Amino acid sequence: MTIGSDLEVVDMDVVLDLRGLDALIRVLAQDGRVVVGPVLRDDAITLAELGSADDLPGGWGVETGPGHYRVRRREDEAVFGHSAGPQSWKRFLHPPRRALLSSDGTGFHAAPESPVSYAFFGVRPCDLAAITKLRQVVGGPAPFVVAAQCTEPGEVCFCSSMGCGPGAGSGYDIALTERVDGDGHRFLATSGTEEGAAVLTRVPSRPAARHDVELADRDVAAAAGRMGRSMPEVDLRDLLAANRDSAHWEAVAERCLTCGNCTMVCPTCFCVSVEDRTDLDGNAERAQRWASCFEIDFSYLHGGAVRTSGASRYRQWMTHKLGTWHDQFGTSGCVGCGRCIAWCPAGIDITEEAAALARTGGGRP
Amino acid sequence: MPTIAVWKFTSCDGCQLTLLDCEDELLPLADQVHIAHFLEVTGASEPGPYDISIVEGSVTTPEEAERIRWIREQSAMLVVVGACATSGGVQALRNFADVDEFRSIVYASPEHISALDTSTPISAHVAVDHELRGCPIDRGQLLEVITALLAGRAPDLPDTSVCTDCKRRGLTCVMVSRGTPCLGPVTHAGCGALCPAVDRGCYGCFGPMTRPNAPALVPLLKRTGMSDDELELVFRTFNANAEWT
Amino acid sequence: MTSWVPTPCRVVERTVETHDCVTLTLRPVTGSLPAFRPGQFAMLYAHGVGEIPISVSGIPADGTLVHTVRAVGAVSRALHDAAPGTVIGVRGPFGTAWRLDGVEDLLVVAGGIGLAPLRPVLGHPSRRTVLVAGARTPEDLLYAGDLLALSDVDVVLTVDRGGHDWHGRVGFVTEPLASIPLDPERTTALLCGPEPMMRFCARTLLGRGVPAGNIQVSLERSMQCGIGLCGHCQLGPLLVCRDGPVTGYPEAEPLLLAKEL
Amino acid sequence: MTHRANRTLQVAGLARVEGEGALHVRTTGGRVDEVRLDIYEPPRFFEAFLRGRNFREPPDITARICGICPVAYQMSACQAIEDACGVRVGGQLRALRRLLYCGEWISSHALHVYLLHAPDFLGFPDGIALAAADRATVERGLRLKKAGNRIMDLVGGRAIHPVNVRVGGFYRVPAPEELRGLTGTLREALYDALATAEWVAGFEFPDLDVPHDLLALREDDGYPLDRGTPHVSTGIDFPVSEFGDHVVEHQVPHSTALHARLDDRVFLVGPLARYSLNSDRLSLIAREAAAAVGLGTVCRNPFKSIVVRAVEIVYAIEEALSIIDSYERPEVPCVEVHPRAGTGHGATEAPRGLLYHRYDLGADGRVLAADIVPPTAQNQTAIEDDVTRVVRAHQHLDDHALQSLCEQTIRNHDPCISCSAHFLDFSREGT
Ligand SMILES: Cc1cc2nc3c(=O)[nH]c(=O)nc-3n(C[C@H](O)[C@H](O)[C@H](O)COP(=O)(O)OP(=O)(O)OC[C@H]3O[C@@H](n4cnc5c(N)ncnc54)[C@H](O)[C@@H]3O)c2cc1C
Ligand code: SF4
Ligand code: SF4
Ligand code: SF4
Repeated sequence: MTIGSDLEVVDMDVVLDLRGLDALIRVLAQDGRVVVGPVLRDDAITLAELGSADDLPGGWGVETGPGHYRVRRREDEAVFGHSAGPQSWKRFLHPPRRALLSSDGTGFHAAPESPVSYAFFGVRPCDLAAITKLRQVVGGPAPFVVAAQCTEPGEVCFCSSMGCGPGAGSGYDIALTERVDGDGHRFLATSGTEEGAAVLTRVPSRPAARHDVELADRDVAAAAGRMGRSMPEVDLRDLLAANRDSAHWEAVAERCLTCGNCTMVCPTCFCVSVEDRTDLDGNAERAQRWASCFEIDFSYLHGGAVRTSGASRYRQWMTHKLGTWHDQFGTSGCVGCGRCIAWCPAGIDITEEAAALARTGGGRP
Repeated sequence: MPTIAVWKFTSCDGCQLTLLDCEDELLPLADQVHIAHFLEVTGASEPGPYDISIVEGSVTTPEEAERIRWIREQSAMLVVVGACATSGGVQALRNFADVDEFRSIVYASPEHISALDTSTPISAHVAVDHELRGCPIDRGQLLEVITALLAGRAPDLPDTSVCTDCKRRGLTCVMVSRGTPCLGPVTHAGCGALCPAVDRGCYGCFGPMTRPNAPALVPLLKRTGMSDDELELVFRTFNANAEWT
Repeated sequence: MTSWVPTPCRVVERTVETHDCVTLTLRPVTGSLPAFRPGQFAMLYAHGVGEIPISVSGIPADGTLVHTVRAVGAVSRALHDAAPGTVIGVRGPFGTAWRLDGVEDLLVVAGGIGLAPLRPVLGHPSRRTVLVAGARTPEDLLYAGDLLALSDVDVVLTVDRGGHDWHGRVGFVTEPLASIPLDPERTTALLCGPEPMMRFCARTLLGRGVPAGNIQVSLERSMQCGIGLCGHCQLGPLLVCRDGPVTGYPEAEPLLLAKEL
Repeated sequence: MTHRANRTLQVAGLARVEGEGALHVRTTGGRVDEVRLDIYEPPRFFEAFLRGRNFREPPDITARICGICPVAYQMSACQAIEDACGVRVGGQLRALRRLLYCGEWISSHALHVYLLHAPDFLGFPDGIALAAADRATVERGLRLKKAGNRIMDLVGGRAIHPVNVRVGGFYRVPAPEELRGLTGTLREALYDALATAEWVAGFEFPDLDVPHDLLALREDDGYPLDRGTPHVSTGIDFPVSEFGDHVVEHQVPHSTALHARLDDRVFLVGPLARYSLNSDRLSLIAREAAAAVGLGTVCRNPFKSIVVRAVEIVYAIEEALSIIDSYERPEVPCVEVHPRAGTGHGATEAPRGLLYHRYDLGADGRVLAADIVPPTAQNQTAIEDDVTRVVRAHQHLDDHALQSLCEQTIRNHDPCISCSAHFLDFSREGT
């Protein structure tokens, strides 16, 4: 499989209807991929294997806010008319638990690699950026990516101020832009790789007219102006480096539950802890599981944890996300998907906290 | 073979039963260890010392306070299991009430009932090596402690919120998506987020994690419709005696 | 994922150093490991118990690895107890090494087990080396006999608590640092020990005119992978397993001063 | 020495029972003077601290009375509170409750049959020793137990102290596919259960024919489990609400343990009572299994309770399969229950017998008073009576053998001493 990156841009836009969309899912599955996309489940739009376009959450939208998420009926039957949900593609690229190796005491054996090859269906631009950032750290085989450009940002979204949306940047094989209007329910499809182009030739479509492309561009451009939030326009890396000793961390700590929800829902948070397991026959297994810098033992050194206060743990998370990620990986760790805002039970808002730091200036020297 | 002893204090037997609920592992385990005392399973009882003692239940009588000291002396490793043993359990509700009155509610001749005024965790009496939380404990965690001790490694018992497990499981947060009050953000992990998995908010049966920020959770619980009375009750149930704040 | 899989190595020699420290010599069961440089570390895996970062405390030319381990918890205890013949898993080399290019006078300051990663830099015939090593008690001093035998090194030992038969210094390592003769401009100082110790020592040296850029420290954070994947070893902008453990003091100081970083 | 006329038997720590108890027997000149089942399980004051709690809490709180039969406590509590609030849970929600209860019966009975009771008949000190001699058999028992636990895990969210039970129903009701996932396991378990019945029927049973009145629930549509009307072997019936008028607890002079009498007579609850009053209500395979192992329509030998339990396992599996088969997901996971002032009663058949709960609620939904009568409390007089009969009939045995037989007699009733809401006794004769 080719890597879903900006290898070669093949300009061959087409328009699919729902039937075409369904065919696209089936073609991807026929080629042996597990197609994962949004579904309505447990009062939320989560990610699960798709069998057909019927599995998509047609007609469902969401209402989000700090510490708040509700699904709601839409007026149209749009399938991608919802912003980021409780799950991200991280679950598939970097599963919550993964076996690493086994040991019998004299030999060590790598755990088998997962044979699954994924097609991610309906990846929002923020998440597309997140996939790139995450894979930069954890590696692994590239998924086939069908992006869905964002025409409907939510209340907690701020991808445009992170430079990660609402248009799909690089990294997709196919990008879709959905539109429901008097002319029907349709998807403008653009291929980003040769493989994407080849797949598109196998589904029923009509060539895209200039009008289709213009409408899509307009919808996406309009979305940029409808983000519920934005990051302050300062150099975040400098801001956080300068605010290591800010009194503001204590103020956040009063509200922060140190529950770790923000890190778990974040599509780029990659930290893991290693667990050792032994059975009664003397065999041992090592596995990794999602960890969170909010866990008290996360920073454990012999004798005790380094970061015990809530303030230091919140500072670690936010500083890493927006600041030191640049030092470590040359880019921001945040894509502006807004999940940490919506799924923080306390509704702590990373953009608000950044703004508060920016207001107080550089903090104490 | 290492010797294991299982002891019961004031409790419901549920945590001991968890050991018998390890249906697949029970007999293989019995091949690897020597069960020296486990009254629920066998009348055979051998004198100490024991390599591992597993203690269920809280201390509620003078006799129990004595007995736990003896067990500690006899045991190289003391593992206390369950909310009763780690925080005093549901019976610690007496710690907030007048025990004489409790006695008279239940017994016609309360003067015969010799019980302490408090129900206290084992750690209030002797040093403990490992604590397994939960009412009841989790089967997987129990096996983890036993296999870890047999292998000489530190048991993996994460001291973190239920939320982390909830998220690893891929559950949708009931508090955020439905407004259901949930103690997950302050409750010690270990159950695997059982309650959110059945659309219920966590009710804290694993007790508080280290440094829980309950004061920050309280307004959220209120916002989701809990009354002050309910708030008081929810922290005062299975781990009433634990440090929630 | 192969980067997670250790190379099986056999303990070929086990030397008891102190009541809780041993030095293990390891040889790959088959093949060889890439060469380690002083200051780098390996992830050592004790079967069924776990894996921890341990520095190289000696780099023989025969393809073996030398590590000194202090038993403080389950994994270090298991490694400490590993008898000759035991198979241990090794991954590495990881992290940065002490920067020794162009070094004129070398000042090595170690606290406790911190001496282990510094031992490989001692005894280089072409440079003047001063070693200041501290420990809690005389019994805790690592390699004491070997150190005094090193001909090219001036050795200053100090302990927190002496005994009847201890005739050496008593006190913190900072004390001799304040007085030993040194030429600040020519001196390169390598520090390894508890964070407060490294801070105080660096302060003392800065006070004596040693340029901050000439001071290197070895940092310590929780590490579960050694390869920049687990995130536990973050210290501000650093991933200590990758950007450390050896770090220049100008870079490290603000990080060491921040509370709970 | 073994035939001496005056002797005192003292079993300080009764093994293979749930909770902690002791047995004290004194005979003089061949006459049995005293038999006392001492319960030294410390009191936990459940009824006291239930006062003032919210009416939604008793199912979770009272579950903690007993880790062996938490579902029984939850079911009796729900029923009593729903009764107080004028709600009756029916249809698929009731079926799910029954399914959950089947899980508990299977698991609890399998535990008792294989690990606690069978070793008595086969001369082993415990189930572990039995496994050393006959691993395959004990593995079969564990398989059965696991099948029961799987039902509780799935329907209840957890096998011990299920989290999914609430007043009015459940928090989440499973999808039919989820339940069907159990079918394979349960079909296999049915074979294991039939083999169990056959196995235990082959044991040797001491003669004992108890004359006690038998008390169990009885209902129209099946073997009693989650509801029914109290029915006595003397032919009388009474509504659950009159339980307290018939079953009266009192303190006996030599002990502080509460004993109960039914209309002032010694009585028995549990498998023997349930079976003898309801054998006509068994499902097809269970009825055949009972016939095949020679269990008549009435069984009054407590030693044979192990056979009855095996038959009840068969029943519970069959019932579980049939519930799963006709299951449809209810529209709502629970019916709404609004508190109101009043009193409610609930009785269900715990594995060990009838378990009664009564709650007085205030208009604001607070519990004003609670009364819980667990089966072991009801059986205590009958158990002591059984031991008296056994000692009288087996005076020729040496102390050791007699003691073992006494213990076995107690274990016939699978006494659950942890269900200690009521009873306690610290005073013991020191001989
Ligand atoms: C770069 C580096 C080099 C080191 N070199 C040496 C050496 O040469 N000799 C030596 O004896 N020790 C060395 N240590 C310290 C050694 O790694 C710890 O003592 C060890 O991890 C303790 O693990 P434990 O399981 O025995 O103890 P516990 O205290 O039970 O630790 C439990 C777990 O916490 C983590 N942890 C605890 N303490 C540390 C720590 N100090 N550093 C990293 N992770 C920790 C580990 O994952 C460990 O398994 C070094 C540490 C680092 C970071
Ligand atoms: S910011 Fe919110 S989600 Fe993150 S740890 Fe704090 S309370 Fe939890
Ligand atoms: S449901 Fe409860 S446990 Fe799960 S994430 Fe939400 S608050 Fe935490
Ligand atoms: S979610 Fe909370 S109440 Fe439920 S089982 Fe887990 S710890 Fe107990």
